[in-house]
Amino acid sequence: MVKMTFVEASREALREMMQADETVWCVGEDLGRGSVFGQYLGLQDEFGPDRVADTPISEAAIMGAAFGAAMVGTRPVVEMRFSDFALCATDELVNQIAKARFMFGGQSRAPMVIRKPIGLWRSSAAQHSQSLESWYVHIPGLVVLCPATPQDNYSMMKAAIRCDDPVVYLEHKNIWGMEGEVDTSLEIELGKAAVRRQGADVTLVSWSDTANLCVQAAKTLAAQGVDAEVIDLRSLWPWDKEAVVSSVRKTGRLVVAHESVAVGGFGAEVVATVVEQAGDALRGPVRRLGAPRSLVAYAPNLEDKMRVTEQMIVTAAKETMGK
Amino acid sequence: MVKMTFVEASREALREMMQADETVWCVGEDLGRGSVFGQYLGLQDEFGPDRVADTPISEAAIMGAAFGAAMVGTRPVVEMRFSDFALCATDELVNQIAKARFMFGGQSRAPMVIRKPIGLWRSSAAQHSQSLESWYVHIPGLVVLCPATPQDNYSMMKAAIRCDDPVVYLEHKNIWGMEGEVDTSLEIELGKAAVRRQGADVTLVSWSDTANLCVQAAKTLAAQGVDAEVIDLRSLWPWDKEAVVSSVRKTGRLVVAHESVAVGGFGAEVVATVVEQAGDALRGPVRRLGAPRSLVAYAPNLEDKMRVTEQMIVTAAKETMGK
Amino acid sequence: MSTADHNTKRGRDLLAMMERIRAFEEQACLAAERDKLVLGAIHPSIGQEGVAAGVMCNFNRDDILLSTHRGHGHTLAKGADPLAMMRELLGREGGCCGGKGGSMHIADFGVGMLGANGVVGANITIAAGAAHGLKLQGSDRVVVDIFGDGAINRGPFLEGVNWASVFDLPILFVCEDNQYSATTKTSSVTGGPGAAARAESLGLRATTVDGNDAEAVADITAEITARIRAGGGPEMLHAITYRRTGHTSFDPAGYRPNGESEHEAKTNDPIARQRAVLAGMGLSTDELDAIHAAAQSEMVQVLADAAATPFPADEMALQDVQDIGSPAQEAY
Amino acid sequence: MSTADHNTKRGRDLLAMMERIRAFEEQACLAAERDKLVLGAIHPSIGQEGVAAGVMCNFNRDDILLSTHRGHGHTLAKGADPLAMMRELLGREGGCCGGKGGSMHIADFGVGMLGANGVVGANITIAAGAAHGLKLQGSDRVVVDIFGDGAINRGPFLEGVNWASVFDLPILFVCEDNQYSATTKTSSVTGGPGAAARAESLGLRATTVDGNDAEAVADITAEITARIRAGGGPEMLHAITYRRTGHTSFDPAGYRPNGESEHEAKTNDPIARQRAVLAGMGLSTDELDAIHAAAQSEMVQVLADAAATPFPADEMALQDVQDIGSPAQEAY
Ligand SMILES: Cc1ncc(C[n+]2csc(CCOP(=O)(O)OP(=O)(O)O)c2C)c(N)n1
Ligand SMILES: Cc1ncc(C[n+]2csc(CCOP(=O)(O)OP(=O)(O)O)c2C)c(N)n1
Ligand SMILES: [Mg+2]
Ligand SMILES: [Mg+2]
Repeated sequence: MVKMTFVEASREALREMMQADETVWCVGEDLGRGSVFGQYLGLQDEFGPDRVADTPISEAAIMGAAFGAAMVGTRPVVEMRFSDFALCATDELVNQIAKARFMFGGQSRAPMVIRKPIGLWRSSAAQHSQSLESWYVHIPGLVVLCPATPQDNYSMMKAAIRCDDPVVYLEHKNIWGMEGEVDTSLEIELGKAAVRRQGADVTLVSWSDTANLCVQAAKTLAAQGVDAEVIDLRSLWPWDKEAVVSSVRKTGRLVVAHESVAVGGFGAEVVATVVEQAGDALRGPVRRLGAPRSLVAYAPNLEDKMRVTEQMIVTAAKETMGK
Repeated sequence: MVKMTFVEASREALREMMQADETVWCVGEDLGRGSVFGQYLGLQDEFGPDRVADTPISEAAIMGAAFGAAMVGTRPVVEMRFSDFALCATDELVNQIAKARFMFGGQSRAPMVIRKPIGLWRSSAAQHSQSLESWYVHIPGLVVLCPATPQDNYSMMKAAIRCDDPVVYLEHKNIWGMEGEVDTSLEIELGKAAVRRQGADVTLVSWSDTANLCVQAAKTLAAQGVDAEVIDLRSLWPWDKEAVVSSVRKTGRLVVAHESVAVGGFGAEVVATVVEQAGDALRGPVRRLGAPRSLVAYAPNLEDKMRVTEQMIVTAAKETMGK
Repeated sequence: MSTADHNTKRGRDLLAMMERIRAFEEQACLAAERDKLVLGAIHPSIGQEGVAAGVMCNFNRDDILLSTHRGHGHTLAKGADPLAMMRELLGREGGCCGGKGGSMHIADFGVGMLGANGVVGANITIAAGAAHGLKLQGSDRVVVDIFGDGAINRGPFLEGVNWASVFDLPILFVCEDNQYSATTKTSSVTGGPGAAARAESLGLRATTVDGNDAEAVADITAEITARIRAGGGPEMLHAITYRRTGHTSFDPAGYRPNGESEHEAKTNDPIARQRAVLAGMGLSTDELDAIHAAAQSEMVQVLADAAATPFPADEMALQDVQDIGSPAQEAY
Repeated sequence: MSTADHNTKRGRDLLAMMERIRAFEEQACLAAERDKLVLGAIHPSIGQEGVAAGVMCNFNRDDILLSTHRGHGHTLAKGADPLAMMRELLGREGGCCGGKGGSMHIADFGVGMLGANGVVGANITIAAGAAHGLKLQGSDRVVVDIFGDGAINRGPFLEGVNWASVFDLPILFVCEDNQYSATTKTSSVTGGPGAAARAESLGLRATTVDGNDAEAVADITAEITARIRAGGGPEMLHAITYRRTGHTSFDPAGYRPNGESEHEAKTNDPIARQRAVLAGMGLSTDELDAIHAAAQSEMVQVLADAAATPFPADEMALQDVQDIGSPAQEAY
């Protein structure tokens, strides 16, 4: 067990993968200086500027070129800086990378990890705060990961780099400094959820930093006599329907919470799937929490109106129990 | 009442709006020749090349420039040719157009209609067949419309051009030739669903061409003794929750069907909302139909595997009734 | 007014504007670092004021400006109210965007400033479109679009400049070349000779100018805008300057050669250079100092006033999203 | 082999390749129009074969090609099997993409052809990346990327060419300029002098050639690829030709000046010109006709064989999506 922050965890995983496999390389803006959040600090010194490549401000080319390089046998780790800027490379990701293997009848692979830091980060405003995980889950061909702890960021980054599919890797900007114990020998199978807390009364399903909020909420709920089970999906595609459905079959109650906009969010998919596969097991109303269909403002009090809070999760959980 | 095809309906509506309001103009590739499906045939002759502007192959600039022109007081109708190509202009649509009004504290408006023909069209393959309506519904600031009949394409195009919000206007490529009677005096309030058939046993919710399929399925169901209500949402944002919820309160049964990929599709939002708002009224399992999370192939038999069929809707409706 | 008087007046105005921009940004940096009142990032243009002042003095209030994340100077020089701007940086009520945009999204439609932009290069197509709209309307207004040297490596540069070229639009593109893109020396990621050559290859006339020489910037921009106003079509101005601060106010910029910034500050400060020009025209040190002092006291007061303003009302979080469809989370 | 023999052999090969491309596309058009066997769109390159043959004869099987929606010729000239290609156009089993891509997405990784593309210009960044990957691997293979004149107005042109320039990559960009973009005369929507000037502004050496002179294309490409293989960095070839058909096989192309295409066919056909070259080298009409006849009979047979092939197995609809996560709709 090693103590690491969230940002150190994926950096260390990346470093080890680069040491183990010389086809792995990183590409993006300002990587030589560690990128915006220090995710690459020291790597250019260690691996040189070819394998930690500083690029022009050309998101479309970063994405497209990494794809071309993946098709000839390298394994790029692509840095998009803020997930918002990745929208400048949507054709490349969605029409090209996600589709090539199928469209070319299986001739190609695109083993790439595409890192897009997501989420609310104090006063970053509307163009630097989005979480669009539900978009990528809707695109066949893509794997979508949302780690929420240092351990998961370590183990999932390794699994993502090993994966032969293109992986959209969504780290939350607000938890770079989060500390935790990391077992560097732990392997995580992509698509398996983490049960962050066992409980009998209500199932809280979440991912990314909101999963951490759910763990907090579960503690508060416990103090109020409600025994919540917290499922951190961590992988949204593939996602662990079995874990969610079997938990709901046990508890009979469901709250889904995420930071992204509620309307059209992945929470709807979770609710719809549970209703389809275990609708008979539900013993109370279902609750879904997400941001209003509004934009993230700069002013801190307005920004806060977009946040799902611990209190909202607690209240929703109690409502499912008729409390 | 005038007989019109689907493509004639929106073209006629556009022509009338251009006659009535000289700030309305059209911008896109090959518009002078009517664009890919004849949506603009004759308009450049009538209104000249300034108001029906032929552009370079520059989707990002088409979208971005139209936005700039909208901010100084014109009302552009933007043609993206195939919705797939619109992905080349995602930053412009999602980070700029959708966000400007809020981000600038209400100083700006972006009255634009962004036309993106969607859907399966024989052997167009993976890069010319997508339907990503659920993406746009998830983006605050955007209106999302999916007309399915000539009447709706006529009346909704007019309403869209009048609307001061940016409107993502999704016409289905497979029904350009669909004929229907059009009442040119009929105004449609955006956000109101059309009840295409009244019924007591099961509610079929859909939009775009799949709504037409539901109407067919309802006929087949009627012959088999099942009285289906067909709701064509036509507008996905805002969407007519009231119409759906009150129908489900009446029938107690719900099938949602759409052509786009089921996982993360807007069908999930409809199911989740119904469960949240009228879960107590459900008297049978809920069914959701959409494409597998796979890609659209060129070979016709493989393409067909991505289609929701009338038979699938009929079967799903009967399953909700335990038949 | 004689030509000499005219020149002196313009020179004085240029200095005053540069001093005001400098003072505004110094106060903004203090607000960020000392007072912790600015919660988001700010990107100072200290040392680049010659471009803002020299370019913008050739545009009218009803002309259109689009700018970047580093846009305080351009915005002030377009005539925006510094108090409304400072309130915006502090996320307050009465900010020019109601506190919803912050520094990176400053806009003041009242003075024709249609927005800074948080996405590098995104303003280029939008600005071309604003010019397109003006042309469709038969307007005689023109557009100026300012972007950084890093932006010329993004696709929208090509698409937007080509668009302006093809539609022959009334727009001046200004590449404000401060030689850095965040932590990267821009020349290391830029193929070919740069902004002017690229614009020329797209059919534009392009001019390069010393951006720290406010007089030269003002002169050349006057010539160019005269051509554009006369229907001569789009042009490019490549103004070379230097980013004296880090990328943001918090960036120590340790990636730069030692002493580079200090050397620039000492030898190539646009304000010092303009003071020398005005001294040459006969202005006294006292007169020049008075311009400085006025700017300082204006902006100290601006920060004090901004800091005394409340945050916006909570309801604003759901306002100005769109006309139809409620933004409220009402799923349950 | 003497130089003269060598020249004759290459000239013959160029003609044979052009005849095969022409015959393949004529059969493909028949399959589309007469037989209704091609269900999607096809974009013929009839009249442009000089570019495909002249460029591609300088690349090896293990070099990399990326191409466009109008890529049959490039793909054949890279060495792909015409039967697998025709099956692909018909959406059949054994098509080079298993019938899943169709004409617009033809790829044959076995001969280094990494894909046509349905999105104009999208191949440019991808091709730059393939060259980047090769360079990282220390490979001596090179990349050729072919795109149309319309593609130079898309952002990825700037980003991809700049990328190749900055990273000094082993890639030849070929702008195959057939003067039209769908129904639009490309010059009417293109600012400045065009592809070569744009590439030069991004730091590339650029060369313009008559694309209907297969010998000239082959000569100049040989020089360029020698430089690229020697580590000289990326270059641009601007090959001017003419699109004789409509945009797709179904497009009557009524937007063109009357007689333009017919005039080109009569005076500027790359095959007729190459026949004349070879006649000048001493080949008889019979020899030349035999090359034509061989190509014709090869491709008639190819179409017959392709048409006799079954559609892919239905299960393929859910194959090759990704390694993890089931694509099946199993929501209920
Ligand atoms: C599309 C995009 N990519 C990356 C960024 C992050 N970013 C913000 S400013 C900046 C540097 C911009 O350099 P330049 O255009 O020269 O402007 P300057 O900051 O020097 O004024 C970068 C990379 C962004 N905002 N948008
Ligand atoms: C991004 C994008 N925009 C529009 C289209 C539609 N389209 C297909 S081919 C074409 C014309 C392309 O012209 P050019 O690049 O000159 O190639 P050519 O067809 O002449 O070979 C257009 C506009 C597309 N496929 N992709
Ligand atoms: Mg810069
Ligand atoms: Mg062309």
